[in-house]
Amino acid sequence: MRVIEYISKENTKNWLEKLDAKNDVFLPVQDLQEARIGFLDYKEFKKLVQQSKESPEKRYVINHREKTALSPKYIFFPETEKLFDFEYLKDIENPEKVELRLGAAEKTESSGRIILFGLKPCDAEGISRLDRVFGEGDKKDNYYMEKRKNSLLISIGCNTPFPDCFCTLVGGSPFNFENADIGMVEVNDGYAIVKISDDAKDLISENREYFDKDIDKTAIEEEIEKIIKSSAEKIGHTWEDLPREEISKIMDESIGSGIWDQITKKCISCGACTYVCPTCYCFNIRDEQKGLQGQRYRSWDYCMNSYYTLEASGHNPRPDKSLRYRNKVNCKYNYNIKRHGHIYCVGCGRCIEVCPVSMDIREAVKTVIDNRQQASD
Amino acid sequence: MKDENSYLPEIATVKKIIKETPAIVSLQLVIDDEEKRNDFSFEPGQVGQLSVFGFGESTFVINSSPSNKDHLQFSIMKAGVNTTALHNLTEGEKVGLRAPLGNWFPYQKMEGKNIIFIGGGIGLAPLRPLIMYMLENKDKYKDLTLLAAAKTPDDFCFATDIETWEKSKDMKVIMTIDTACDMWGKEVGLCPNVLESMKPSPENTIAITCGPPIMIKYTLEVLLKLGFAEDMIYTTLERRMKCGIGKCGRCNIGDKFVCVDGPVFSLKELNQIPEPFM
Amino acid sequence: MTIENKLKEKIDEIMGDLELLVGYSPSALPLKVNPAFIEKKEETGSLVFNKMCINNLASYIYDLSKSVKGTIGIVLKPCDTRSIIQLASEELIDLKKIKMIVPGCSGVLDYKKIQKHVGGEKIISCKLDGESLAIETISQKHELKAGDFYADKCYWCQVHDNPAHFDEFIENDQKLDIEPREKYADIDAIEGKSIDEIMQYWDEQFSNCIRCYACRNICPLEICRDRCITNLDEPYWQSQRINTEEGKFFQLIRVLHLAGRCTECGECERACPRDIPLSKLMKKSAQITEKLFEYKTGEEPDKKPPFLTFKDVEKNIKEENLS
Amino acid sequence: MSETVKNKIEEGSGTGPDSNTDKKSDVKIVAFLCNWCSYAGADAAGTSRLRQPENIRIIRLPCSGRVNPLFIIKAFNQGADGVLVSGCHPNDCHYSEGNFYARRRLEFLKEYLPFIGIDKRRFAYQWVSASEAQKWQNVVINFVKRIEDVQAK
Repeated sequence: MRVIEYISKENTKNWLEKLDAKNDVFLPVQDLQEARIGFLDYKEFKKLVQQSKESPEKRYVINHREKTALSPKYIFFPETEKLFDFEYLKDIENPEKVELRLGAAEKTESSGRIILFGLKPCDAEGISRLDRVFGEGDKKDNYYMEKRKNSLLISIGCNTPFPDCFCTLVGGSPFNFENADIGMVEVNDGYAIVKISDDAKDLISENREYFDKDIDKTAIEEEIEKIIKSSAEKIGHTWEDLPREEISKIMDESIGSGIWDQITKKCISCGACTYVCPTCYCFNIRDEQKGLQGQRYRSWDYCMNSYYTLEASGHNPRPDKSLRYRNKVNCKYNYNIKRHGHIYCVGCGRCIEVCPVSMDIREAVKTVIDNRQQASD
Repeated sequence: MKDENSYLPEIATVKKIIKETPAIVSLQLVIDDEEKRNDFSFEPGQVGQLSVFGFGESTFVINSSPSNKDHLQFSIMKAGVNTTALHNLTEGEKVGLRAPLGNWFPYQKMEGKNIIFIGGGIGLAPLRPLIMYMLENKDKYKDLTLLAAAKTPDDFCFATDIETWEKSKDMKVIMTIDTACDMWGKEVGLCPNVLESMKPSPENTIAITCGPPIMIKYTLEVLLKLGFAEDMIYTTLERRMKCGIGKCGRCNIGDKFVCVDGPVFSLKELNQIPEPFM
Repeated sequence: MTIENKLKEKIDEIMGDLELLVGYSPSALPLKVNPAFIEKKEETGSLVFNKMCINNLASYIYDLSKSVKGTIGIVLKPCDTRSIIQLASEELIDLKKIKMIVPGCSGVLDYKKIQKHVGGEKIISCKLDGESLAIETISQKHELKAGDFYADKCYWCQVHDNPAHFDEFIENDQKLDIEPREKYADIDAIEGKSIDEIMQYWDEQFSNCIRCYACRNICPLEICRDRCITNLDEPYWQSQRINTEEGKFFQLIRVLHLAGRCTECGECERACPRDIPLSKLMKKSAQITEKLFEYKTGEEPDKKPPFLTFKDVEKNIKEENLS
Repeated sequence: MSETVKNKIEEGSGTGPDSNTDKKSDVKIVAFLCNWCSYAGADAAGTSRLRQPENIRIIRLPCSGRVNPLFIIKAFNQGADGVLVSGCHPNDCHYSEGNFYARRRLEFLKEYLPFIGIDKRRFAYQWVSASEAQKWQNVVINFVKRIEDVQAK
């Protein structure tokens, strides 16, 4: 990996401070008291720190080592988002007549860009998956694209993968900066910058003072090689390799088999895994009205919900949790490969971590693969 | 139209309401915006999303003739919250409309062939624009047959249309009801059974069916038994939909979304999808 | 002989009478176990029973009792039996169909507490040796005392070696050995705050809610799951928005629907991916039903739950008079 | 309502212990009344021109047993400052036992509310029969006053 720039940790803070003046910077923040980690608007974070009664260092820290509990998708695809307002207008002179006015969601004229700092490579990958869903096809999703268009992703490689990490299985890597605008690796007491996209050049060129001038690039590069090697050793594998080329076919074949009943037995059909997933994009649309005014909004939805496919007629194509889970895994490891050319799982492991009954998507996929091999033996 | 908001409906006015059956009404709509109204065109089989603001949005097939520029017609069966709100509309009221969405019947590929339409209850709605198109262009198609089924004589949608079609020489019309009742001089029996007894020849014939899921299931079985090839059978499907543009995820059958890849599928296409569509 | 082996022995003995056995099996993840569903006698070897078995397997029993025809054997910690008894007292399940296999319990560890103790750092491995707990996170090794990390319910457990109801009880040589704590201490702590502070406390907690319904779906008593009022279009009881207000409102629906029913197994809080202290809400409701109706959930299968019955004169209710 | 009509109503209603006639408070109170006793009682209070504060919004239900505690929470959620439930006296229920069930649920809720940060005093349940117009007036006046006190704090 070729090192382009180097910035010390101390200077990173100043750099972010500077970036935040003109842009909206989001970064991973940990609440030490509650042990929760999440992406937060830097401005919001500073406010929290100010409000905190205890010393801020004790309660909140910027944290880029651990994965955030939620994936950062909500920055572009919020849990609840207004689509538009509507209003019925009554004519006092002529009460029979009711006019209707629709107000498109006002475009937020943000001066700067949205910058996500400290994104894991898998999360950047996740955002690139959402880009395909919302940006491909005849009709685009303006709400997502509007926010995404003006954004930059600053990704930091994972020196330490976790036991539930499996990005390498699904074709990623802890140092994959393909989807990032700026790619960084934590080395010594700072970050080596190994990728800069054209869009992000100004973030560095306008802030040259924070970047070290005299650096021994070869020494750092050697260091990075070592880090990459040790990281690769640590990554947990539950099985040797995922037959990525074939997985779609294997999944297809599994659909009629009873294997899914077995896999799903312990599942409680909740939405925890969906809502923490960086690539799940399903949503619900609802109207709500008070008096003559109302709003149409969308909110996250999850496919393990029995209401998800329930039609008004009472017909439900997926009434059973095993059918729903089958659809969920296939959506990631089959259908979206066909639709968008990629596995819609980036191996972040969040779903495994949050599952209260230890459902493990790796295990599910492995069971399907093993089942097929057994059948052919 | 690059920056067009795909979720923002056009406002349309209800011009006329027709009560089809006790549970089904047809709404004739006119788009308010003149430019959009004049530009509007659709293909038979395409759908639209109708909103009653404050209640929600649901998908219905456009069932007026594609050549009809006066209005767009949708038929709605009362089932949930939004359909009830649509039923409660009066003429002159406003609704939201996002259309046309989805794919359509490949009517060009059907030229020079016999067509048999099999529609049950409100399942006749998706067939109506196609039937009207084909009747308007009768010279391009060979024999047209319609098998219309309903629970009782009162449950036939588009009764006046069926009557007109019956009288015209361009299409053979067979009507059947599920169980016998007085004053009914036509067929009695479930749609698939009647179809089986009709023994239509699969020779150079395309079958198009739509109706409740259970009817589609058995009708497809009968058609295969009669020797129809999978690519000569078409059906339209429904799923719960929200966005209508392939984003919200819920209307998938395998890797296909009913809202963008459908609602019209040939049986061949459906059988290629690993997830069962029934 | 360890309790695990004794349990396996017992299960092997009775497995022939069972159509399905619900138990625990090991998980690949540190500090966790898997719920296991075993149909064949040969598969019982994979069962485990240890201090990581925090899951309440009664969560599955309602659905299983509908789908499985024969007898279902289920491994339950003594406290978990209460959920089964409560379901039976509401006539939601038939006790005759269920064989409660109850090993004595020496306490279970709450992995969330351990996780929080190590500062939210991911745990890579864990080893429990007697009372000493060795935890390795990505950055360091911790030597911890197991006694500090038992599940809340263990600290006021009364039934660990004497469950009131069971079909098979297996004596555990290792007894629960922890300093008991006051059950309602955390409730009192909240109630010590001013009313505005309490409101703010819950608002802060529920600002994290993502409405995933894990709390609802894991609850052994909430059998509504797929028919929940919160998802209905008609009546439109609750907005689908995901925010603090709605999260809190949903939780109050849960509290009210579980009032006089909740057996305080703590599964909702354990299942919550956002670590919202839900069991506090449930404990308060238990405290009130105990006080008002002298009713303890999950103890008497033949006694009617408090909200399904009434008395002409309620001696514990002091009605106020505004006139 | 035009000013003159309003004044007339105010003039016509003279009786009852209402000290705060001049001060108009804007607290909003939702009242769930049972159809058989309390609603009739409130109606009787109206027809006998017993003056009542305007802060109350009455919702009529068949029985106090119909009051799902969720109604009350929802009312608070939607911005009510206080919620009042009123039904027949115990043993007088039109459906014989509806209010007995209600009493248990409502008392539970009353005990629970402070735990989620809602002042106990914002909620009350009372038994008012069809003939107790005077009692209804007192209840309403006192409840409104109580809510105003809570609000003022």
